[in-house]
Amino acid sequence: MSKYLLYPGCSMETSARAYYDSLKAISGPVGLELEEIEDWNCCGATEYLGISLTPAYALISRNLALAAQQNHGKRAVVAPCSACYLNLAKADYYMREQPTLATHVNQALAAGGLSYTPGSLAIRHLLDVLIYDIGLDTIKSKVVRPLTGLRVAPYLGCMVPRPDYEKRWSDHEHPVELDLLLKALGAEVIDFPLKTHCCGGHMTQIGPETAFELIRRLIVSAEAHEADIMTTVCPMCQMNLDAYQGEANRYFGSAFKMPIVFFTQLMGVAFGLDPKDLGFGLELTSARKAMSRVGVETPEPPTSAPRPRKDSSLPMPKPLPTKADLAEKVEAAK
Amino acid sequence: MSDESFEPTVIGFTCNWCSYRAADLAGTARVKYPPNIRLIRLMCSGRLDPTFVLKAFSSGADGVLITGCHPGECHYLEQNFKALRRFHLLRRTLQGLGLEPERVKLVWASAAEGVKLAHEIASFVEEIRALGPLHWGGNGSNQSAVISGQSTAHAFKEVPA
Amino acid sequence: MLSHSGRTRLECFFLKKEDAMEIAPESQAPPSPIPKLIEDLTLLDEVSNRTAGVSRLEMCIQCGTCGGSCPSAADMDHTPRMLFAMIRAGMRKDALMSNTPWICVSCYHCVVRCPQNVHIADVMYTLKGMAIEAKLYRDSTAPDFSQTFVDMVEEYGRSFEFGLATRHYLKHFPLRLPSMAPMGFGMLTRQRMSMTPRRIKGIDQLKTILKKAKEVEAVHE
Amino acid sequence: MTQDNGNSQDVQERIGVYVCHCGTNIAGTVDVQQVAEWAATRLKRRGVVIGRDYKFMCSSLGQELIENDIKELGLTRVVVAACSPHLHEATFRNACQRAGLNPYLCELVSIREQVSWVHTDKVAATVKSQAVVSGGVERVLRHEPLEPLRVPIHPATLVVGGGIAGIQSALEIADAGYRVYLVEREPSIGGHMAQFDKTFPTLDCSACILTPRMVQAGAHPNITLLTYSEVEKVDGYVGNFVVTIRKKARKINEELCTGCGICQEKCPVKIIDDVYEAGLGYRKIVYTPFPQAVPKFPVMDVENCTYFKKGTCKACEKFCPTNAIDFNQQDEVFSVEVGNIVLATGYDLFDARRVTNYGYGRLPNVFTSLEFERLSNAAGPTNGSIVLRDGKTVPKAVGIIHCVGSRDRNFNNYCSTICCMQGLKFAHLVHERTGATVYNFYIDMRTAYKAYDEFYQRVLEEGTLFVRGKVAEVTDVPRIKDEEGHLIIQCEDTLAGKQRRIPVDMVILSIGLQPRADAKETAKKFGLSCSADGWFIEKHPKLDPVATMTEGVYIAGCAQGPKDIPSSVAQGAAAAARVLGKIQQREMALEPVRASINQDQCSGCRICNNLCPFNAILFHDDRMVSEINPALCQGCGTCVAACPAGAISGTAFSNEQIMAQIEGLMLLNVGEEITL
Repeated sequence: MSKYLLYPGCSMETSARAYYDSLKAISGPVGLELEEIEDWNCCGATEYLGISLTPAYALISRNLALAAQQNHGKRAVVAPCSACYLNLAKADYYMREQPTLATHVNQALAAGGLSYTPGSLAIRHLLDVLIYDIGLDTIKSKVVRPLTGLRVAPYLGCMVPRPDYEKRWSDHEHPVELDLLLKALGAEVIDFPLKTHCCGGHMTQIGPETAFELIRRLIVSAEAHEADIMTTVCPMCQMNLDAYQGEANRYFGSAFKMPIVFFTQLMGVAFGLDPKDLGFGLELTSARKAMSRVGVETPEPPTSAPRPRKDSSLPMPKPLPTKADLAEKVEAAK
Repeated sequence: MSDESFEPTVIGFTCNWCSYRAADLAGTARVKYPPNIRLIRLMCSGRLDPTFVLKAFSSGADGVLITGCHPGECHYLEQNFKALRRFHLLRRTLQGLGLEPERVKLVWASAAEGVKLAHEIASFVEEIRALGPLHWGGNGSNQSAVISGQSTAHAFKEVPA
Repeated sequence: MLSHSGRTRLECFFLKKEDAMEIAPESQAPPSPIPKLIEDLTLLDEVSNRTAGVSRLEMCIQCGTCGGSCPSAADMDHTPRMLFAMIRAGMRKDALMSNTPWICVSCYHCVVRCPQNVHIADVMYTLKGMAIEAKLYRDSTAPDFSQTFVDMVEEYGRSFEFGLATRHYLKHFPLRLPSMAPMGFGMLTRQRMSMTPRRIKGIDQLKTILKKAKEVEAVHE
Repeated sequence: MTQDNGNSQDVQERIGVYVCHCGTNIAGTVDVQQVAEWAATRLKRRGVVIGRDYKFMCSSLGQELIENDIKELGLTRVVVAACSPHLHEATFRNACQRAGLNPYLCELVSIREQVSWVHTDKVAATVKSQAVVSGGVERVLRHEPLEPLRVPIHPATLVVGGGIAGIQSALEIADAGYRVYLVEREPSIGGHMAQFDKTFPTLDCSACILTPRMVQAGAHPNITLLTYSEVEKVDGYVGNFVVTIRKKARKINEELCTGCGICQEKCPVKIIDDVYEAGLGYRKIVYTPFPQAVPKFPVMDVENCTYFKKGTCKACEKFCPTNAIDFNQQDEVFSVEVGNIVLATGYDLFDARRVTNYGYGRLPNVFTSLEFERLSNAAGPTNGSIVLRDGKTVPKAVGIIHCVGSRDRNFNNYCSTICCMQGLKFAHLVHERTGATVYNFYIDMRTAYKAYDEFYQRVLEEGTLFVRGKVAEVTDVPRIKDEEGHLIIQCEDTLAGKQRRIPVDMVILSIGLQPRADAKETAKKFGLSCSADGWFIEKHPKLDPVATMTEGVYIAGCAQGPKDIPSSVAQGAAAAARVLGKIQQREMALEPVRASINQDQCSGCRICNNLCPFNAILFHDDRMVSEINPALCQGCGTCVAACPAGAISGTAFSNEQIMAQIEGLMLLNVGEEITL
């Protein structure tokens, strides 16, 4: 068994549940032992870095400090989410490149009784570990239901192969790792030229028109290559292409129906696992038709919302002040 | 433990073909480094007699930087490997004499590596500054016993293979 | 942290375009017949120093690889290259008012292609922070989103998509909500969005760390 | 000026100390006057009788100053504090010699490269200069008068590399009447130039100007052409090199072969020619790389030959009218004696596949510059028609991308210098031959040479569209209808400040030059060093651009750095001039830096014997002592440092001299105040 510390990241528990479920399902068969970092916190995504420097890096580094504590600096930290992977790797790298940043961050961590020595952990993405540690041969040996005939567009998005501080990937623009893995599963992998192009990132939230165009480009290209399905390694990519595909359709008047699932879900299918345990049916753009091509029936999506657990209920944060509130406050300050 | 006002003096031995030219290049490119180093030109790092290093220490130097061509790039084919061998012996001997072996450092610098040499000099001067002034184990007369003449220096020399 | 006009930093996020103009009175002055160029040669250093790692911003050769690579360049006021030229020219206000950093999707295409290895994406983060601090941005959507996100993280230690989305859309895209309802419903029925936030155990520890980090930041800015 | 005629000295010698201002180069940071005065007063007891400072010591007036002092004050030693000895050691030694002082009694210490240019603190720089002068004084006191070593110069020359620079060098030397061994790795001389179509800016046909030179070199009575050969080993030193060469088996008996070409015609196997045709054309297994090849003999590609793989075929042998095919021919290894060596080993092209965003190797209609040269060459695979990879479609729009792999920290940091002009040449050829719309994408247009910018003007006039911006990517993924079926060049038009996507049919990458993959190995073989980028380092970048730090080894052409044909030819000729100068001197003076063994002190331990890489140390079994052969000794001094009996001494770098220099250098501590 190969042992790693796992930093799941916030979305794995919510919007990318399918990723987490399928990861749990396939880790046994391939011999991947993942130990979750205790009480990890959000990495700040792409948002905190744009607010202020030291707090953003302190936020990320709390996780690194906890991880180092938990594993005594011996194992690698695996992040399945691209943004989390990049943020952890970036913090580790920049603190090495710029020692003053490390000093400032450690001053902050010390206030919470923590510390982190940059460079003491290896930050790896899940795909990297699967390809280069577990190995394609092992993965191939677990395939009982090859994805023969399923045309898959491998989609990595941006933050896994770039900026690649440790030179772990075969290329920044056209890396082959995901293609190789999908081929090992028996899938028909299309040569997807936009495999590392952007899904729109947080622009779905702040500038939807920008994001819709980026989503459109990806889907048009996947369709042009006659892909049945797209597969990704990133919760944000999956969310944007899957959940916002409908909105993009309305915006452009198009009728795209390109399903996108996590690569771990396809691994699970190829390993012969039950699609119910792999998070199928959670996607908004249904993958049922595509998966039926390899004779797999995926579950129908649920139709009603579950009730929130009573004990987990927490107060909502204060609402944002309105402009009127603000004017009052400014007045008062005068 | 370094004295606030302590300015170390460092002797640097350079090879005529690589590191001396690197020093020239650093000059031509106006790369700055601390004035604490004084360079001596040898034809090759292989010419470095370990007694030179002890002589430098006994004359008041706080550190000695030995520089030569990168392994495999020696102008005289392989003599820098001999310098490397002597360097390790030298450090052991310094330790035996009660001196910090870190006071001697070996750096490879090709004729093109002016910037690298300047950086190495700057960091070595800082390392020596951190070590503080050189203190010999005994009094002044002991030092000269160690240094004078060639006889004691033979301890560092090659033994026949 | 109080800004010059007595507003808290948080409040500044809610300034709209008009407000931004308000605190930039020069922009309302009648155009002078002779254009006055105020060069602020400290700007380049300031941006560079506030960027994580070694930004190499001063090494830009204006080749345009960044502007050419950018997937969202069409929506930007200035290409990243032009923004760097403005920073070099000391055009502080114009540079910080630019929507360019806010449109950046952090795809890192420019970063890996830049022949001078400028840390472009990180420079964009720095510019956002500086724009917020100086209250110089035209559209508050993006800064609001960042701040709301950060507030949630600081409160719970985790991001909270449902809270974030509802809050954010209500404020900035009220008209978009109906068309988004199916999506939101889909996300909820599939339990891909939780209606309640989760809080980490060590939230007090995290808050202490962030408080200290902000103090350290204030000293070194 | 301070002079002291007192006789309160510890030593007998009379030393003059001369401190150079070098304009403000030294005087701007070092208080030169103070250094001179300090030397004259504080070092009086060490024999310094005069200390002078002067604006330019190396000027004739400065030298006269020294000469007069030697004569008038009876100086017996001279210390000059100025620039690096690598620049002006000879100048001051000659001045001393003119005044009747043995030149080796003069010591030049560097206070420019090693003091004023690298330090900023004036007090510290002045103190260091004083220490350096003091070191020089102590050292020079132990100097002995020496005579330079004279070695004969063998009149033959080895030229490595048969490209245009090597050919030029070989022809110049051979025309002067001396033997040249011209070694070329490939089966024919000609180098990269033989692959080109036209040459900028005059657009004369490359083959038309190169072929006569190749023929001349091939037929020259003084040139021994060794193609398909490589240098294995270099022994000896300037004037007396012994070079071991491996002549690879062509499997063709050159004495019998007439170059008729029947073997090539009859050979049944055709493979892609990756070398000469840049992968766009084919060649046989027995082949001459191109029709004008010199020598005319074909070569057999043993790796791909059916006979060598399967044991049958021999078609070539059957049809050869002169029985010149020799399947049993073996490599020949032999050595030649030469006095000088010219290295003109050329360059490799940047591998465009590394820039994955430009799609070379993935998108069929992205071509490299060399591929385009072959396409547009009338003798090339398409007989000169410029067409897409399908071999027939003529492009309607062509994009030419500059700086591919150059000026980019992800690949090569330097400017390859030729790509701008190459890109302009392509623009002209495309325009002329196809009438297509041509775009040139550049960062900076570099056309700095005679008639180059005029060529740029001409291409502008022809209507080529220039876009200032480094191309971000070349893609075949359309976003709009007009882009479908085209390659799209995406970049920022930096002058318009907008991102543009320009649909074209063909993309030409103006790829940069880079050092040969084995440049480091070659450098090691010939005793050179490589720059950080991997090019061979010249002795001085401005004043000695073709000599190297190894006496007798010269460099020419792109091996020294990227350059175009005119510059390569100029360097080839320059290297030849340097070689001819050496040959005509018949012998040359070498620094008398040699080691010798005091036979009485040698204990016969033989430690030194194994240390010498030049086998210069002999052991006399009868007397049980070692001895050094001064002709083989190179003066590294390793044996001197190793001798346990202290029996070996090195001239010019003796233990006493270096010990004294250390003591002198340490006269002042770093923090010490300047006192007079």
